Amino acid sequence: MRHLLRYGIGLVAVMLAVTGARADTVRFGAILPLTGPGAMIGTQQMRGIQFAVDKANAAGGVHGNKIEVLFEDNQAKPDQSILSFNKLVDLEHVPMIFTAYSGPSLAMAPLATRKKILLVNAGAQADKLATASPYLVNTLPTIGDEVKVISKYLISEGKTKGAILYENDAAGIAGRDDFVKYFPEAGGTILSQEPAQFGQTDYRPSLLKLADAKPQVMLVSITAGLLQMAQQYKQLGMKFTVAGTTFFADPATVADPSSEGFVHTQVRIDAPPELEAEFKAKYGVNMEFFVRQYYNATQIVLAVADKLLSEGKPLTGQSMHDELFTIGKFNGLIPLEFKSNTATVPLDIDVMKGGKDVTIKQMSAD
Amino acid sequence: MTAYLQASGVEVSFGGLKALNDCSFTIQQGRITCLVGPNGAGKTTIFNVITGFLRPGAGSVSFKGQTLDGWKPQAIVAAGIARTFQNLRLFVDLTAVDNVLASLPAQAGEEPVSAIFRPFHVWSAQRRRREEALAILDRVGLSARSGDFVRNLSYGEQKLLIIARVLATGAELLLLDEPASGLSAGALEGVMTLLRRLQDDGKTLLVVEHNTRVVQKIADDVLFLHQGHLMAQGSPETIVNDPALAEIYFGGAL
Amino acid sequence: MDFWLSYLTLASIYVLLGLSTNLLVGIAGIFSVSQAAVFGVGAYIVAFFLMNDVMSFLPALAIAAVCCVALNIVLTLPALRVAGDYFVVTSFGIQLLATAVFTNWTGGTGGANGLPGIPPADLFGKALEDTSSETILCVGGMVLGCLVFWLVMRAPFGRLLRAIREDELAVAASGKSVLRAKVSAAALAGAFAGSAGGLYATFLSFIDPSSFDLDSSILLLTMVVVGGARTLAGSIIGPFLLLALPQILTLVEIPTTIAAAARQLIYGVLLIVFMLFRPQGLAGEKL
Amino acid sequence: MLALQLLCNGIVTGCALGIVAISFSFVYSTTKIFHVAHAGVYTLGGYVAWSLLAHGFPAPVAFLVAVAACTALGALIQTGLYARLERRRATHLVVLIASLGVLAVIQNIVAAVYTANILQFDLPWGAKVFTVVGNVRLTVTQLLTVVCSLAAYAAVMWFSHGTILGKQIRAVASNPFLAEITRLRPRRVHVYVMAIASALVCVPGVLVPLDFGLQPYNGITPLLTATIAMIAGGVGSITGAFVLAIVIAELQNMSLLFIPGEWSIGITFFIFVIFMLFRPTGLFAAAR
Repeated sequence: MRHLLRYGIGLVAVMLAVTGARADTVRFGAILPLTGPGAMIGTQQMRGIQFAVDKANAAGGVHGNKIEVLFEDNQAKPDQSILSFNKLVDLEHVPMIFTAYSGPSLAMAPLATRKKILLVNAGAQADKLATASPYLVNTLPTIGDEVKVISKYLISEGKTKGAILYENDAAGIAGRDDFVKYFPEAGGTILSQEPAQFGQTDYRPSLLKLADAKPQVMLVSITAGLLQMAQQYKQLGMKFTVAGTTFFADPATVADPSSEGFVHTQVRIDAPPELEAEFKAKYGVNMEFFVRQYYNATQIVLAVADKLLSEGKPLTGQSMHDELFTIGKFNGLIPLEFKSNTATVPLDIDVMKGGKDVTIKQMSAD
Repeated sequence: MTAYLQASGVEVSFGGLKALNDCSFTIQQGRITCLVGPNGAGKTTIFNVITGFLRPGAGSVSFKGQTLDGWKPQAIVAAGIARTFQNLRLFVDLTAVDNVLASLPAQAGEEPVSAIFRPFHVWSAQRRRREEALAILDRVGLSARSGDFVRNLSYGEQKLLIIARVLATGAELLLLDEPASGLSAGALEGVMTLLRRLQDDGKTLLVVEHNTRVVQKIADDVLFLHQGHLMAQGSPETIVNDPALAEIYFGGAL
Repeated sequence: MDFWLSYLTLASIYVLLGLSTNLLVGIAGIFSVSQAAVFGVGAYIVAFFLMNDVMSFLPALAIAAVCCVALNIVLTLPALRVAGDYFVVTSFGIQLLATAVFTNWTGGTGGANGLPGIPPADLFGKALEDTSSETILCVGGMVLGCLVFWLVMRAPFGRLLRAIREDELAVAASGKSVLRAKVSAAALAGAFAGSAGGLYATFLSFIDPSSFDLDSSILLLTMVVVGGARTLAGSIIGPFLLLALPQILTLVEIPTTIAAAARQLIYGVLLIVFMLFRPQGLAGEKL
Repeated sequence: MLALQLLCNGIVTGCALGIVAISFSFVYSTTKIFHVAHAGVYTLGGYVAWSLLAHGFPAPVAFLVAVAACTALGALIQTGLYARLERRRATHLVVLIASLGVLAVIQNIVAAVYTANILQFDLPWGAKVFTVVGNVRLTVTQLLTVVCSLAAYAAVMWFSHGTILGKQIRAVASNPFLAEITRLRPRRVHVYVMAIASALVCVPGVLVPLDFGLQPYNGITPLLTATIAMIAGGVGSITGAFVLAIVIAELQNMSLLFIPGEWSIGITFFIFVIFMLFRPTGLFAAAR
């Protein structure tokens, strides 16, 4: 018991010290996986947000206020997300939080509804996110929307026999389920489906088994290891079409000769070359898809905040939520519109040719 | 008449080595029997067989007419046979009295259900059992050290405690593995007196002992084991004075 | 306020898990890295009953606890049969197997997508909607768990377990069944883990396999090691400290890009340092 | 056709896994330490090689430096941690937890330095495809993996049966007490063992990522699978561990023909758990 007291008092003292607040800055939160298997994407997302905030601060902030984003690591786990959410909302009083990954976003959604905190997701695409909470907005379409589009496209190209390679996690399974639903709806049949473990990059057994069903097209629903998948597909001498969603836009994969002819939907998110150069100069890496997405989402949030502050309104989750839908249309890196909680964004059909993504068509989910 | 403890034709082999080879003997109730023989004769092995720690390859052991074949160690203790180990195996991080308490049979609260749901019953029962344990410590002359941790006891005290622990099981046949080895002359006297007293209290003792002087003093019967086989059985005098046995025992050094 | 309450609630749940791990690993000496799997089973069972409106919270929790008792006995049986290190691998295997089941049995567990929308716990017909009543429930659970642990360790059963940790052979020679004592300890550990699972599911209202994976098992182990093995105080200090560590680390200025890896790194360093210099943890006994 | 290609892939994966199993078994049978941090050594080897290649060093140099780095790390873990713990008479549990700590440290240092992204080796020759028997296609990397693994296996066999140090190590493994009194100095032998095992595990540590890319947290699954191979093959049996590793890899590959792929890892561990219940001493261990 003596131990309990001693360590307990010390702990409380330290934790109180942690939570000292700072004034006169506009503060938002971001709960991202910065460690663990999701860290790769989480780090990109964090950089996207930080890059946008740094630029905005350099330009004078929002309505003269400095902006600060408090990053919390949730390791892509729901329980850590809840703790982080409560910490940001309760101790730091942030009105808005960036989220990523379907599991954590879904876990936080009921809390967001209860506490009226705006959650902005620019990365996860699970279909359930569209309806999880009125306070959860998604700046990119769900996987369902993308899969619907690619299904239609594939059928229009005469590819009616499909197979699925999916990653055995929430995002991968969502893609599989959508394809199982929309591909037959568009007139195709699914011959076979195989999973791969998240984080594991040996796709050969799964590819071989899928190829054995002799499909015309294989939908790939994986988020990591695309390059390895492409190389193994090529090495095994496979010939059927490979199709995917925005996840495919991994620059290393696009640049690799083995991905020649892969086709995928692409959520349009362009970055001007000078912006890309600036990012590269700062971080030493390319401005990847998720960097752009979160850069874009941050610009939307800042636009909303700027509008509210210039009208002299308080920054709360409620006011930001309302203002977001009042403004409705945003012109960041891409034009997007909030008709529902999920932004309507044009989708491209891209084909990888000669190390580049070539847009061949533009389609919409509806 | 059925024998008190009877081993018949017991065989144990480790790899190719026969530790016990057609080993048969009986011991009688109320007596102190000493088990002697050179190193590797199988003395500890027969202890392990009797107490259920080793399954013999052949042969059987019976106690008061009842065979013990295939019994688990705890069942054999419950039947009335308990043992000590040559290297003591005391619970060194527990106190002396807790060592004794740990061996008292059938205690309330020795499984979680009663410990959780009947705590007051368990605690009052514990207080009574503690008295019992202290009485046992008193019997071996350790009552002054009941609250001390075992690692703080002297070797002689530890040897007494191990006897207290075997007494706590309530067994009537005690198998003691070298209870007197490594002791000073004074402590040796004490242990020998204690063993005699236990006999007077109605216990039967089977004792592994190397010291011939001790054997001559305490033993009623002596069993001489050699290469896993009973070579001779008799009174201490006949065994100790048998030159052939001495030759084996001391390897001709005498 | 809610942050402190949710911290307290989660810590209470982890204390129950710490007690479970401590009983099994620290006290019974069964090195299990699959406690998170048992925790998960408890959580999924309670979630299933509440989401399908089969029964109210308390009976569901009781059923979860009973199932986890049975499960933990089955899972630790190999430990009674194979030697220590082999069981470690078996235990790793059990944990990975459990993760595979949680992830792939879509019908029962919602698969990798998890189960969203688990209703809050209810007591005597009254739903505990807000954080503070959830906190009271979980802290109550923790206090009850600690009381049980304390009673058990004070009773002859506790002494028997200590004796077993020191010398199984001597315990057997004293006429006690080592097997029965270990199975009892495993059963109790299962009850703790199962109850913790039920509380966790209702508190978070969302569960998915990532909360019950190998990393979680290792985190539990770290909590026990840092807090201190084999004592009640250790099982309480460990979870409270390790759940606070990420918050405390925000005091230190490190580049955000490596902050996360740095935290995991600190867990590793903690394990090494404690094992080298203080294997009894902050408030425990020799491991 | 499918079966044949799966079979060949299984052999490739199995050979690499086999070397992990042999090296782990080497440590475990001699020191009795459940050296989980071995997964960290495995991970580090690949990253060191990648760094050197990225700086323009030729492949053989990169490989040798990686081996040297792993050897040093292994020896360091032994002298800096395990030997200290042993001097303090730490229990197995304590050593195991410390080893888990080392694994976490290595993985996260790697993650902090190289990020958690998948890194791909840029060696175009590695992806060149050969068509062997029938229609089976294997890359240069895969063929190299098999050749190197078999060479490593042969080297270990020769080392442990044909050299004095190898025999000493086997003596320490079979009876450390006896080895101590015959002045074999088990402590020094333990350092050698850790160094050699670490050098050995660097071989698959470099070759496997050549094919599948590098990830900081990816060492633990191969290690666990390898320990299963070691136990099933009988601890201390080099051939047993190697053969069982191939069997397990085949099992995981071929099981796809019969069961849905999401269960293949689960099945491996399920079979293992059952196996441990009924034959805990391993397939190749002598019956007692």
